[in-house]
Amino acid sequence: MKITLNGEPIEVVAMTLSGLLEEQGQSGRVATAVNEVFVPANARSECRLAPGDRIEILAPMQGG
Amino acid sequence: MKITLNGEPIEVVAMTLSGLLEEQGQSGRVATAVNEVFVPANARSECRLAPGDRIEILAPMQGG
Amino acid sequence: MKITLNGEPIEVVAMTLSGLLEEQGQSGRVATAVNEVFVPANARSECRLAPGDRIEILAPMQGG
Amino acid sequence: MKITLNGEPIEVVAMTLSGLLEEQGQSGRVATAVNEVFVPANARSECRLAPGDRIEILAPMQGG
Amino acid sequence: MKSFYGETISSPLMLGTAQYSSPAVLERAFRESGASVATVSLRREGSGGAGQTFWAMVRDLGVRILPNTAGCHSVKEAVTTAQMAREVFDTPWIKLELIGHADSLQPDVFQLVEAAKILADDGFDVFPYTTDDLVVGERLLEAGCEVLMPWGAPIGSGRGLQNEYALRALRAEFPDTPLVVDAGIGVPSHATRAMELGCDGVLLNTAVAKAGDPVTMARAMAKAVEAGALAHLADPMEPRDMAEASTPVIGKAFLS
Amino acid sequence: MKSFYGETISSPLMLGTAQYSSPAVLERAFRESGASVATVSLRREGSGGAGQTFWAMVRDLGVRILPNTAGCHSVKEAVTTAQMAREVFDTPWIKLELIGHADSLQPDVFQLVEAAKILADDGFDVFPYTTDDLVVGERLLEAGCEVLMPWGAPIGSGRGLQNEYALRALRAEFPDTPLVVDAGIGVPSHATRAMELGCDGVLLNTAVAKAGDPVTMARAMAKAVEAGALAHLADPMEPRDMAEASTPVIGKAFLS
Amino acid sequence: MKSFYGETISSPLMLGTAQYSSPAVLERAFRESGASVATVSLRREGSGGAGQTFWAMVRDLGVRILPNTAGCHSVKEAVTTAQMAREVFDTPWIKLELIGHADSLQPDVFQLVEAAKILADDGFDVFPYTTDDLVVGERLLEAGCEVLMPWGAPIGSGRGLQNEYALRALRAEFPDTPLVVDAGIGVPSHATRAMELGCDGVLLNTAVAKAGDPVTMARAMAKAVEAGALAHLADPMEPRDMAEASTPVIGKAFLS
Amino acid sequence: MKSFYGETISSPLMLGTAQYSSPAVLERAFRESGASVATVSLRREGSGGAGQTFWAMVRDLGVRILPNTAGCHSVKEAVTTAQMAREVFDTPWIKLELIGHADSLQPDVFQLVEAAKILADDGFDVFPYTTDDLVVGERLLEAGCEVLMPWGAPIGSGRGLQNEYALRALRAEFPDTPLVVDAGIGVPSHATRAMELGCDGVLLNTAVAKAGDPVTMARAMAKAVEAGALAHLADPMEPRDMAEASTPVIGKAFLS
Repeated sequence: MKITLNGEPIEVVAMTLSGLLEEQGQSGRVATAVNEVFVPANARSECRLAPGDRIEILAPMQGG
Repeated sequence: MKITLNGEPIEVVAMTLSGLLEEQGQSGRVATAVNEVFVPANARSECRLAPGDRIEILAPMQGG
Repeated sequence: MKITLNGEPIEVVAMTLSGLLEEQGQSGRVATAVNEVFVPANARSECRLAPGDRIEILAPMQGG
Repeated sequence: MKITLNGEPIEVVAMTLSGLLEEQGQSGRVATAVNEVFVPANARSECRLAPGDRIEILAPMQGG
Repeated sequence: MKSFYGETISSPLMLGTAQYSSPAVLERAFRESGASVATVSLRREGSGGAGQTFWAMVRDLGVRILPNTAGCHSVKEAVTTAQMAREVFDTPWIKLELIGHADSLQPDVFQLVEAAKILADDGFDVFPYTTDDLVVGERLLEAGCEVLMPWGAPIGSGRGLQNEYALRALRAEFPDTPLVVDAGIGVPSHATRAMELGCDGVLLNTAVAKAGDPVTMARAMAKAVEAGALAHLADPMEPRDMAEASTPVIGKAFLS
Repeated sequence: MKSFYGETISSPLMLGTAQYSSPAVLERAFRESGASVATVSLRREGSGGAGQTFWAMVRDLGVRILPNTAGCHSVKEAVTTAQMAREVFDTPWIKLELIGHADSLQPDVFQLVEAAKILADDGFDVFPYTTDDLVVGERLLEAGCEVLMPWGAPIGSGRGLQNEYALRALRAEFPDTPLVVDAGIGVPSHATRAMELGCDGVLLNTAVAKAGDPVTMARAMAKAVEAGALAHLADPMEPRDMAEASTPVIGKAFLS
Repeated sequence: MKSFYGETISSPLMLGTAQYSSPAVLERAFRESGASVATVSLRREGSGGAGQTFWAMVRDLGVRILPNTAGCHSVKEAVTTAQMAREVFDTPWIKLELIGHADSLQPDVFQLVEAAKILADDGFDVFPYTTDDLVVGERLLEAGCEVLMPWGAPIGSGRGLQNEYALRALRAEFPDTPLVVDAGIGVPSHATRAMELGCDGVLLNTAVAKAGDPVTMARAMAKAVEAGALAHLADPMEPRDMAEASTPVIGKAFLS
Repeated sequence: MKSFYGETISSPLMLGTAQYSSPAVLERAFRESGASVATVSLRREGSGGAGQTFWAMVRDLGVRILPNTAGCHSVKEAVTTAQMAREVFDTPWIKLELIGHADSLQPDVFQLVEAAKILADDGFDVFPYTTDDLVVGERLLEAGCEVLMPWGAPIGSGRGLQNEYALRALRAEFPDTPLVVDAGIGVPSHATRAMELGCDGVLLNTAVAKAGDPVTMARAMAKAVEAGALAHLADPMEPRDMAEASTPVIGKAFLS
């Protein structure tokens, strides 16, 4: 289905957030949000994706 | 009855706010509040006093 | 003879400082120096010029 | 004879500056001046005192 | 000059009426200051009617009256005081003070914005005594204020402009909003500086009332705000790190 | 106001005549500034007689003339220039500049004292452009100067008073000597401050001539020196670390 | 030294991890700085996994991690970012930035207090990036903050402490609350000054990362905060208006 | 680091030996300060031989000795004192003080240059305590000085750098001459600032000796000069008028 991942529209196969991470090869230390709501790691497998969802996958970065 | 006028407990005869002003000889340019609520000049005669009321009669003063 | 007037070499006919002023048409309010020495107005006619003399004729100017 | 030592008038026996130092028991690290003129250590024995001489014997002290 | 709620004022100087040694001194100080606005307050009237005498004198100054809510620590208190002031002084203008701290008499910006909204909605022309925080300034404008009165330093401290940088930022952010530096002015050069930064007015009291000679200091402040306002118009030179001769170098004589 | 070599001046402002965009602007700036003194220099006269035209205009300003020795780097040069200036401008007044450094145009205090002595002995009324060093000031007074003109900052820098502390020390040391801050003024608040410190005058040029609108800036400077002079007379309040309410606290209503 | 949410830190210096020319420089700068805390952020992870590499390096610095909510302009955005940061960085510490103005990056104190309350109630240890307004400080403490991080000047401006007076007031008002000057430090003397005023820490980034030689500047900052902290403990002399001889006068020889 | 008459010093900090509560405190303060130079004076020796005891202690500090001519008001007095000091302390180094004013203890630059010439010609290594006047500095170098020690503020005042601009000008004018700020330092941030400006050393006494805890303040000063020296090497960022985000903006999540 079509979703938006980190601001980019993409076509994905995965049906859950955990699946999406796997599909994206995001095995590292990341945090996730769906439609501007934080989804904890332990809730990702329960989190079913819907067409048009806005997903954010965030990782550590430089900061001041 | 007993009321508090400008912080001082006093015994008054007047039954209304306008009466009180008269009784107090306050004919000048003042503003009034009863129990911390502003009472406009045109509402003073309608404003009946009750024992224990806290009345403030304020006048112009120096200010910065 | 050849002298230097206000930094410029020139050929002059005049033999005295007062003569020079006349020759230069400097009738205004100026002060004069010959070879870095001040020559007051009343001494100009007595002041004979010699070849190579360095003459300064100065006038009022903007200043801070 | 009477001299002034470090601002105090005193009676001394010594005839020379070196003698005075000995008499005063000043064997330490000091510098000397006679009548506001510096007298180096090696010139002290040659330096004869005269009545009224002003002698300064100075030593190391705190400074900023 | 910018207008204050539709009113243009004759001088950028606003002067307080407190702390003078006598009414006569106050009166003379006002005349000399050329102040366009006088701040006043409301206090309990005794039987003596001192307030009436004061009012008669102030009215005769012939300047605009700006009542304050000095000493108010809560929204309710400030709003009620403002309502009473509007009736007594017969003006929609109100200098909104909401004190958040006893020692510094600094504004409580949270209650300030809240009270400003209530009063603006109720038809007041609110002159908020605020900090130099420009986000607060934005909220006050949203609340309906059309004037901002940032402090220069704590009331009565006379320390001058403690943060010029913040005032410059306020000026840049709100080019069309009248800015009045309120509180902290101690000497005329502080007032001149405030105006040079592009402020539209200066409100002070202690610096004049507590000067050794209040009347003369009032004159000084009048000149000071004029000087600063003119300088802002005149577009001052930029400071330079190096010197630059003012007297021309060309044409200099050789005399050495 | 203190007298300058027996002359009392109508305004503490002394203004330079250089760097204006046109004679007309210079003239208007002077009128607006109310300056009591105009500084001028001597330069080589061309055949055009530009100097004569300038002189006619300056003379008509109706202010006192203070010729300078701008750009002189040696005692001999400065003294000769002063002698020539005295004849041309027909005044014993001389602003003695002895430049010791090209970039900062700062005074060479050693040559300054030497030249001041020569000129004072020769009957000049010397206005020495000096630093804020009070030992130098003492030497200049011993040399015969009756006025001191310490710099605020380098000529034309517009940086303002770089060392208020030193100026206060000068003022305290020489209570009866006229002090004129010469050079470094960039905006009116600098001039106001100098006068607040108790100085007796301010000499400036670039701040007015190089302002976007010199005539308006001239007016600003006129007000600025007045403001500072009045403030000094009026004995300003002392700055405080804590706030102090101006509006009286007693009689405050209970409304919360 | 005061504790930060129960943790005592080895150095009052907190250092940002952004803007370095390379990870190696960042690493060396941290080692030299002796910083006890490193600020980090959350950004979108690309396929490259840059974030994982960065994280590995930062973790090896062996300092406490303080994630920020940099760039957040709304409460919701800040709160969500904080929640995500807590999971990723596995720490309750959060540097709460709620930007209220694009040019100055200044805090929006209204949203700041709101977000601080939400996060504190949710178990976060909130480090609020705030202004020097002490009424705001009070609200933040009421909201559950146990640390305050007032700005010295706008982020990245390097202007130093724009309002020492306000910082002194904050210190006096909250003697037991850890105060960290966050933002505005440009050179070590700024950091030393902040600590002399009694602050408990300094958070900076640009001053080190954008110095010509970041590693050396990091060492400089380490010394600077130490110097200021020691000075505060040592109870400095009071400045005096007059001079006072250090070398004793008694016993001075007569040699003139 | 520049050399002082051929000697490189281990620390830019030079510390006075006066005003300590006890020799033990002095000693510990020196150890903690890491000072490379100790200033001392000459005074009349009593029968007690206090001077000998002091000398034994100072010698054991293992630092370079810099005798001063403190309190001298005439060339003759200063020169004689210097000659005596050279013999007693067995060093050509002399801190030349020629006091020109009792209250400010400021240098008399006229006598200073004169005495410096005499002493330099006589083989002394002169460390002149001078003002921040760069023309004076030039004369001192011509007189044979290879070091300049401009004041920051009057001795013992602790006011810090009263004229940074003048110190920057000195630094720019004499890039290769060791500059030591002597007098006026009150807190470490003053010393850090002096070094940031590019000075090569700082000489102080009262700030340490009169601190509540001199030993701790000595440590603070050690760190302070290091911080400033490193910062100067590291080429600090330029201050900016606007803010600039340190945390990168790109990659920021959309969460609002």
